[in-house]
Amino acid sequence: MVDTTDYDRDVEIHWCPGCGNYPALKLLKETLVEEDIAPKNAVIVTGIGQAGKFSHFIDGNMINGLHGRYLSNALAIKASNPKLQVFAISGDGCTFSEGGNHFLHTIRYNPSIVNIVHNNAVYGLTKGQASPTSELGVKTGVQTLGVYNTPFNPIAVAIAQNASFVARAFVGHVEQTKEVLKKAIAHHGYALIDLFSPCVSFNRINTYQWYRENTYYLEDDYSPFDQKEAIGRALERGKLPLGIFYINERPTYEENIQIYKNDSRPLWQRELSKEKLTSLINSFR
Amino acid sequence: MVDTTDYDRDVEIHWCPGCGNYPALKLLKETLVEEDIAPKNAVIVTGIGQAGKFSHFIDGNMINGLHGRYLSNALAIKASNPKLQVFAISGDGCTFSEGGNHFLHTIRYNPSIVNIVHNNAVYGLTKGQASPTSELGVKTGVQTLGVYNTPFNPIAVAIAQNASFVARAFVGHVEQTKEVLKKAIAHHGYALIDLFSPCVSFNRINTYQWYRENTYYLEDDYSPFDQKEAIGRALERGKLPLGIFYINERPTYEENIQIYKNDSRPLWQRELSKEKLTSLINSFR
Amino acid sequence: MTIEFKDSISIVLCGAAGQGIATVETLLTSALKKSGLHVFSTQEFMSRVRGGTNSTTIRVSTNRVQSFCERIDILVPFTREAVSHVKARLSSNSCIIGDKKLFQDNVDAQSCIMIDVNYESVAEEIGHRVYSNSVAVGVLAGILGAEREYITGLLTDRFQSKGEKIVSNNIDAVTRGYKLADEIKASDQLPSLPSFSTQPSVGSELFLSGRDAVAIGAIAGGCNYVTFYPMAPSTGVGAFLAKNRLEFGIVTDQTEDEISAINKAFGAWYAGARALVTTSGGGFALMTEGLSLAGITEMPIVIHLAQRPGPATGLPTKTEQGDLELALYSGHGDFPRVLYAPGTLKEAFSLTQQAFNVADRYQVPVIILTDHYFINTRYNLPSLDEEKTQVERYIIETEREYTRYQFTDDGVSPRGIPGKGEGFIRVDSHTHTQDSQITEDPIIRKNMVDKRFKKLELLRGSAIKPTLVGNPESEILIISWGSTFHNVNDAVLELRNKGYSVAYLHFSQVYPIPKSVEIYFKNAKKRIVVENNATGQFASLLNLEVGIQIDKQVLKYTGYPFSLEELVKELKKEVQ
Amino acid sequence: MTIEFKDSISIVLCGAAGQGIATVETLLTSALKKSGLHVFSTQEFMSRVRGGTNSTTIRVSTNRVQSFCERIDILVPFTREAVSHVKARLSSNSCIIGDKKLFQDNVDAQSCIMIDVNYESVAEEIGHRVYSNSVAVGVLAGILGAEREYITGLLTDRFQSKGEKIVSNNIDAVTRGYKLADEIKASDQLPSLPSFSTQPSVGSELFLSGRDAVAIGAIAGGCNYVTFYPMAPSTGVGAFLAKNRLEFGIVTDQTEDEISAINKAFGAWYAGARALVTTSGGGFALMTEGLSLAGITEMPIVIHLAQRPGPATGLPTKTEQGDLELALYSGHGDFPRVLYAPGTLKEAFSLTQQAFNVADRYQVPVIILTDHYFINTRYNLPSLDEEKTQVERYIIETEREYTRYQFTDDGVSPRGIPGKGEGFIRVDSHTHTQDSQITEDPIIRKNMVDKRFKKLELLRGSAIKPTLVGNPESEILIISWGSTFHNVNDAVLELRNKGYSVAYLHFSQVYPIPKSVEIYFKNAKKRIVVENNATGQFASLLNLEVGIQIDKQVLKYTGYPFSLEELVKELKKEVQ
Ligand SMILES: Cc1ncc(C[n+]2csc(CCOP(=O)(O)OP(=O)(O)O)c2C)c(N)n1
Ligand SMILES: Cc1ncc(C[n+]2csc(CCOP(=O)(O)OP(=O)(O)O)c2C)c(N)n1
Ligand code: SF4
Ligand code: SF4
Ligand SMILES: [Mg+2]
Ligand SMILES: [Mg+2]
Repeated sequence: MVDTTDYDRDVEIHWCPGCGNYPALKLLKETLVEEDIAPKNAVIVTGIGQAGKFSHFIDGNMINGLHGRYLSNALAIKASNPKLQVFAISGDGCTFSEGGNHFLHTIRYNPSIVNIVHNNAVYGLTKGQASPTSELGVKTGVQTLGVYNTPFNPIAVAIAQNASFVARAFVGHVEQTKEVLKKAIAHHGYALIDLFSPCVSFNRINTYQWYRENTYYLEDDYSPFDQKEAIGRALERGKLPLGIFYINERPTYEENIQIYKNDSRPLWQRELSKEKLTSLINSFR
Repeated sequence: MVDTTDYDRDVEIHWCPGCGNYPALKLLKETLVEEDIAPKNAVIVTGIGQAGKFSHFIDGNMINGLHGRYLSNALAIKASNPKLQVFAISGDGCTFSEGGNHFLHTIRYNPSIVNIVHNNAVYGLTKGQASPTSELGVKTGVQTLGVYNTPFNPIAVAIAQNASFVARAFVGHVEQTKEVLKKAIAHHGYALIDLFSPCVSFNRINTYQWYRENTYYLEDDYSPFDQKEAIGRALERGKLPLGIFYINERPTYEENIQIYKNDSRPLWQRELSKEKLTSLINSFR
Repeated sequence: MTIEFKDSISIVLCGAAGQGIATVETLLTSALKKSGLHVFSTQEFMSRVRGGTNSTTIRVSTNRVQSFCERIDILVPFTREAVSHVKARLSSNSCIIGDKKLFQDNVDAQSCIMIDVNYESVAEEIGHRVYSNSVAVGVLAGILGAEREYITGLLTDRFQSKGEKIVSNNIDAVTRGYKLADEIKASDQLPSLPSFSTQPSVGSELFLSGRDAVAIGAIAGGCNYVTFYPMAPSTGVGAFLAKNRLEFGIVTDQTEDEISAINKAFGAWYAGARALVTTSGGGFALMTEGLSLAGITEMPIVIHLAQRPGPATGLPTKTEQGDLELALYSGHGDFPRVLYAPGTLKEAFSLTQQAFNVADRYQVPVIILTDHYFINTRYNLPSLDEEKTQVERYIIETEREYTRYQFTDDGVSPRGIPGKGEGFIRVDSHTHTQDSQITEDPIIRKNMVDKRFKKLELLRGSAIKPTLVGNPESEILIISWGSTFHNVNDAVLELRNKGYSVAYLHFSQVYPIPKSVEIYFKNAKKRIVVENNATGQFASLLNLEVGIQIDKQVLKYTGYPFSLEELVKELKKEVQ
Repeated sequence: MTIEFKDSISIVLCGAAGQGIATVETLLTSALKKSGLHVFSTQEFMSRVRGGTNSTTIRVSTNRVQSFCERIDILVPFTREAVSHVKARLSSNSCIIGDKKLFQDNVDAQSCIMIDVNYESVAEEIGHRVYSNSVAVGVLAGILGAEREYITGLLTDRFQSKGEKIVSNNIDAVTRGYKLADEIKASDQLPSLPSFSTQPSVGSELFLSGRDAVAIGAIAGGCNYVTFYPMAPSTGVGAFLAKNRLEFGIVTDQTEDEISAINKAFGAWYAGARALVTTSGGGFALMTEGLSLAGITEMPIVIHLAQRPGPATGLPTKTEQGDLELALYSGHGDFPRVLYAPGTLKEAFSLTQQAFNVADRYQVPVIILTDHYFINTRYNLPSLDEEKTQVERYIIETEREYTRYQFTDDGVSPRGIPGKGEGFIRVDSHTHTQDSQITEDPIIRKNMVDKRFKKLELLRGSAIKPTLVGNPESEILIISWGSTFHNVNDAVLELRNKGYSVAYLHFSQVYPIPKSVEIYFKNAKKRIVVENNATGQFASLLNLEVGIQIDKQVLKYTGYPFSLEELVKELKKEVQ
C-alpha cells in the first residue's frame, strides 16, 4: 500500500502564494495515493514553466526536460517500458505554443499517458506574456495592444484530432478533478486533462472566482462517445463545460508497435540475440 | 491586363509524369490570370517537398524556404507589405508534420494569405514514407507494419481553430477547384485549401480514381457559417466532402497590428523619424 | 591587494521576488542621477516570481562608475535570508540598515554596523505597509544626498493613475524616510562615507540599461519588425519595442516558437522590412536551421542573442558568455556571418544600429551577443550620439531582367524586394544559379560558396578594431570581449595605478577578426584572456583567426559576473 | 600522372530516375561478387523521383576495390542526356554499350568506342520493355564474366511474388543479354579489358553499403529504439531498422519532426532503452537544443549525422563533409561529446556498435558522422567480426538513497533507470545538485561543469587512435577524416608506388583528440589535410586540439566526392 506521505518531498516550493499549482499538486498526490500507484512505478515528465516545476515538488522518478518537448519524452518512456505510469505535465504555453506540434501528433500516436495541462492562460514563469489560451483583448507588457490572435481551444483541437480521452477540470474543484484524474489514469490510451489553474500574479482576469462563475459541468447523462457532439460542446462560448468531453478507446501506441505482444519485458530487460545478428549479417553474403 | 503566359516559366519541370501537381500548377496559373493578378504583386512561398517545388515552375516572386516553415515566411511578408498577394503552398508532410505548429498558430493570427496544401497522403520527395494524412494500415518502406497513427484531419483541426476560410478541393476537378481558389483569394483573412493531389509514384491507394469515387461536394444550400455544422461535416467518414466548409470573417493580422491604419505604405517605404528617436532617447534623461 | 573605493558608495538591496526591490532601485537611482551623481546598478535574481532571494547592487559616485564591485557599504535587507545571501560581500565597514528583527541574530551580520530602521512600521503609520518601499527610498536618498523633489516627481508620474491619495501617501513616506536619514546621520552610527559633489550636467545625462541600449539601437537602425519567443534575458528587448510599436511603426510579434520567429524575420527582410530576432541560447539553438537558410539565400538578418548559462535550461536568470561558439558555428553548411559583442552601453546602441546596415549591405546574418549581466545593468552616460547614425538602405529598384544572385567582384549581389521595380525576387534554400534556379552543377556550387565567402573577406577588412586601453608597449596584455569591458577595464586601471605594466584589449566585434590585429599582441610578453565561460571560447577563436597563442585564461563559470575585486585579485596573480 | 587501372574495370550506368538503374546495379554487383570478383559501387543521383540524370559507378577487380575512380571503361546510357552527363569522365578507351540512337550523334561520344545494343527491343521481343534492365544485366554480366546462375537465383528471389511468368521472362532476358555479350566479345569491338580471376572466398564475403554497415552496427550495439524524420541521406538507416523491427524488438518511429526525434531518443534512454537518432544537417540543426539537454542531464544519446551539402536545403542528394563544426559546437552551453567519422565499412559497423557502449558508459552524446557518399557506397569485405563486439551495459540497480549526479573521481555518476532498483531517477535541464534539485549556487554550478569535463578528459585518454598508413618517417603526411579514407588511401598508395615519400594519417574519431597524436606529425616536413568541405574544418580542429599547423589544405566542395584521379593529381602538385 502506498502511504499518504510517499509522494511528499522535503523541498522549498517556488510558486507564489495562492497559485493554482498548489491545489493541483495536492490533488495529484492524493489521487496517486488513493489509486495506490507506487512512486517507483510512476514517472512525472514536465516541460519548463511554473507548471513545469511540478516534477520537483513531488517525490519519485522525474524528467524536467525542455520547454515544449515533454510529450516526446513521455511517449518514449512509455514505449520503452509500458509498465511505467507516465504523467506528462506542463503549462499552456509549453504545451500549446512551443510544444504545439508534439501536442497535435502525440494524440495521433495514442500512448497510454496522462497529460495534464495547467492552463492559466498566461506565461507565468516568464512574467506575464500572453499564452495561446489568453483571451482576446488582454493587455500585457508584450501584448501592448491587447491579444488579437484567436484563442487556442485545446479541447476542440484534441477532439478534432480524435484524441482518445479529453477532459477539462478546474483546480478549485478538488473532488471532481480527482474523479476526472482517476478516470484518465484508468483510461487505456492518451488522456488529456486541460486543467484550469489560476495564476494569481499575472492573470487578473481568469481568477478562481472567474472560473467558478464561468464554468459548469457536463450533464450527468452526457455521453462522451460521440465526436461531433463532443466537439460541439467544446466549441461552446459563454460558460465553459467541465468534465469528460470525449472518449474513444482504440489500440495504443505500445500495442501498435507489437514488440510487447509476445514479450512484456521492458526494453532494458532484453538482450540482443547474437544468432539473429549473425544471420542478419550473413544475409549480405 | 495580365496575359495568359505571364506566369509561364521556361524551366524543366521535375515532377513525375501524371503527378497531381501538374493540374494544380495549371489551375493556379489560370486562376491568377483570370483574377488579373499581376505576377509582380504576388509572392509564392513554398516549403520543401514535391509541392514545395511549385514556386520554381511559375514565373514571379518566390521563396522556396525550409521544410515546414513556409507559413511563417508568408505571414511576415504579408505583415511587411499588405499590398502583396501571398500564396503559401506546400505538401501535407511539410504543413502538417514538420510545420504543424505553424499551421496551428498561423490560423490564429489570421493573415490574408491563401494556403494551398497539396495533400497526397505521402512524402513524395523523400520517396514514399507515410505522411500525417496517410490512411491506417498503409505499408511503406518505413511504416513496415502499416500506418497506425490516427490520420490527421486538417479540415477539422482548422475549423476547431476557428480558421477564417476552410475548403477542400481535388485537382481532378479543375473548374470547381478554380472556383474555390477564387473565393479563397477574395477572402479577407487566412484561407486554407486542402487540395487532394495524387502522387502516382508512391501512393497506390489515393489515386485520381479513388478521389473521384470517394468524394462529393457539399450541397448547394450548405451554409459555411456555422462552426459546429462545419466541423461535423469535416468529421464525416466514408465519402469525403469537397467545397467550402467554413467561413468566419474577422479582423486580419495586418489590421490588428494597426500600423497600416493611418498609413498604408509597406514597411520598406517608410523612414525612421529622427525626432521621435531623439525624443525616445531623451526620455531616459 | 585591496581596492580603495574612495569616491563611491555601494548599496545593496536584498530581498524576495515580489517585494519591490526593483521599484526602490528605479526611484533611488533615478533621483540620484537627476541630482547630479554618477550611478551604476545591476540586478541578480532567481528564476521565480515570488520568494527566493534577489539582490541589486547600486554604486553612486562623484566620478563615472560603470563596473560591478562586490564590497557592500550599505545593505538594505528585506527578508531574514538577505544578509546570509550576500555574506561573502560584507565586512566590518558594511552598514546594515533595516528592520533589526531580520538580522540582529544572524551570525553573518555580527561584524557589521547595524542600524535599526523599521520601514514597515513607518509605512503602517502612513496607512499601509505597501509604502515601506518609499520609506526605504527616502532613507537611502537622504543618506546619499539625492534631492527630494526628484523623487516626488517620479512618484507622481508613477502613481498618478492610482489617484492622488496614493501619490501623497508615497510622498509622505519618502519624506518620513528623509527624516529618518537625518536622524541616522545625526546619530553618528554611520561609518564615514565619501562625500559627494554633484554635477548638474550629470543630472541631464541618460540613464539606461543594456536592454534599453540594444532596443534603442535597433530602432535607430530602422528596425520595424521584431520577432521573439519569451526567454530570459532577451525578452526585455522585445517588450521595449512592443511598447514603442505604434510610435515607430514596428510589427511586434511574440511568435508560437523560436523557429517561427526566425522564419518570420526572414520573410520580413525578404519583403523589405528590417527585422530583429531577440532570443537566448536555447531559443537560438532552435533557430539555427533558419540561420542556415539566411546563409544560403544571402538574406540579411539581425539577431540579438542574450546569453545565459547553459546547457539546456541551465541558470535562466544568471549570466555567462557561453554561446560564442554556438553563434559562430551553428547552422549547417559553411556561410559567412558577423558577430558583435558590445562592451559598453554606447557600443550596444551603436553596434545594434550598425548591425542593420551591415546585414542589409552584405546580406549576411549579424548576431549581437549580450548576456544577462549586460542586459540588466544600468549606468548614466552623456549621450548615444544618435544624430551620427543613419539608416543605410541597400535595396535596389529592379529591372525586368533582374537576377538575384548575380556574380560580382565583391560577392555582393544587388538585392531587390518584391514591389520595388519590375524584377522578380526569387530566393531558394537549395543550391541555386545566379537566377535562383535549383541546380546540382558542381561548378556553380563551388562558385556560389566562393561568392559568399568573398563577402566574409570584405567584412573582415572592414571589421571594427578592438579597443586598446593603456600603453601598447606594456609587458602584459589582458584581453576580453563583450560584456566584461568595464569590469576588466577598471581592474586593469587599478593594476596600472599600482605600477604594473599592463594594457587592455577589448573586442566588440568578435567575428570576423582581421589578421592585422596581430600588431596589438606583438609587444606583450604575456597574454591573458578573461572570459565568463568554462572553456575559453574566445581564446580558441583568436588562435584560429589571428594565430595568437594565449598564455593564460582567467575563466569564470559560476553563473555570476566577474567583480572588480576578483579580477584585480586574479589578474594580480598573473602580472607579477 | 595518369593512373593505370590494370586490374579493374569501371562500369557506369547512367539514366533517369525511375528507369531502374538501381535494379541493374544490385543484380549485377551481387552476381559479380558471388562469382568471386571484388566489387565496388557508388551512386550519384538528383533530388527527384522521375527524370533527371543519375549515375552509378561500378568497379570490378581481381583485387580488393574500395575507392571511387572517374575513368569509365564501359558506359551504359539509358537516356540521351546520359553521355553528356559523364562526358568529363570519358576517353578514347571508354566503350559505350547501348542503344545507338541515344548517343551516336552526341559530340561527347565521338571519341569513344560505340557498341550498339538495343536492350529495349530485345526486351520487347520477350514481351515487354520492362525487361530491358534484365537484358542489360545479362550483357554486362556476360562481358565481365559473372556466373549466370547467380543472376537467375537473384531474379527468382526478387520476382517470385509476382508470379512465375515474370520470373521466367526476366531469366530469358538475362540469357539473351549473355548471348549478346558473347556476340560483342566475338566481334572484337571491345577494347582490351583486364581479364579477371575469380576467388571463391570472395563469393561468400559480405557485400554491403555504408547505410547497411551503420544500421547493422546499431543493432550490434543493442539499439532497440530509433527515431528519425525522413531526410536524405540518413533515412535509409531508419528504414533498415524498421525492416528488422520485430526481429530485433526495435521501436521504430518516424516522428513528426526532428525535435521530437531527439526528445524521444532522450526519453527512451532515460527509461533504459538504447536509442539512435538518424538525421542530416538540417535536421540535426533542429536537434541541437535537445543535444544540449542530453549534455546537462548526462543522458547517453547516439546520433547518426549523415552529411550532405548545405547551407539549408543545399544539395539534398549530393555529398560533403561540412557539418563537423556543427556537430562539435552546436547546442548551447559547454558540454562534452564524442564524434566518430568512420572511413571504412568495417569502421562504420564497429564505431556505431561502440557508440552505444561509449554513450552508455560516459553518459554523453556520441555522434557518428557519415555522408551521402559513404552511405550510398558499397563494396565487399570478408566480415564484420561481430562476434568480437559486445553490448556493454552500465545501468546500475539503484538503492533507495540513490542520487543521480553523485560526484565521483572520474566525473561519471552511476546511472539508474526507473523500475530497476529502489531509487528514484531524477533528471533536470536546469543546473542541479547531486540530487537533481534545481540550484543557483555558484559553487555547485562550477563543480557540475567541471564534473562533466572530467569525462571529456577520460574520453580523450581512451580515444581511438588515427590510422597511419605508410612509413612514419615520410617527408609528407597526408591527413584526412571520415568517408574519404579509401579514396585518399589509394591515391597515397599510388604516389608511394611512384616513389614519393608520403604517409597517410586517417582519423575516425575526430573529437576528442588526445594531444599525444602529435607524434604522428613530428617527422613530416609538410602536412596536407584533405577535406570534402569549403573551409577545412578538420584542419582547424587539429590546430585547436593538438596545436598542429597544417601547411596545405586540399578542399573540394562541389557537392561531389574526391575521385582517385583528382586526388592523385592534386596531391602530386603538393608532394614534389
Ligand atoms: C526554447 C525555450 N524558449 C523559451 C523558454 C522560456 N520559457 C520558460 S517557461 C516559458 C513559458 C511558461 O508558460 P507556460 O508554459 O504557460 O507555464 P506557466 O509558467 O504559465 O505555468 C517560457 C517561454 C525556454 N525555457 N525555452
Ligand atoms: C528539416 C528537414 N527535414 C527533412 C527534410 C527532408 N524532406 C524533404 S521533403 C520531405 C517530405 C515531403 O513530403 P510532403 O511535404 O508531403 O511533400 P510532397 O513531396 O509529398 O509533395 C522531407 C521529409 C528537409 N528538407 N528538412
Ligand atoms: S507566476 Fe502565476 S503560475 Fe507562476 S507561481 Fe506565480 S501564480 Fe503560479
Ligand atoms: S513522387 Fe509523387 S508527388 Fe512527387 S512528383 Fe512524383 S508523383 Fe508527384
Ligand atoms: Mg501558463
Ligand atoms: Mg505529400
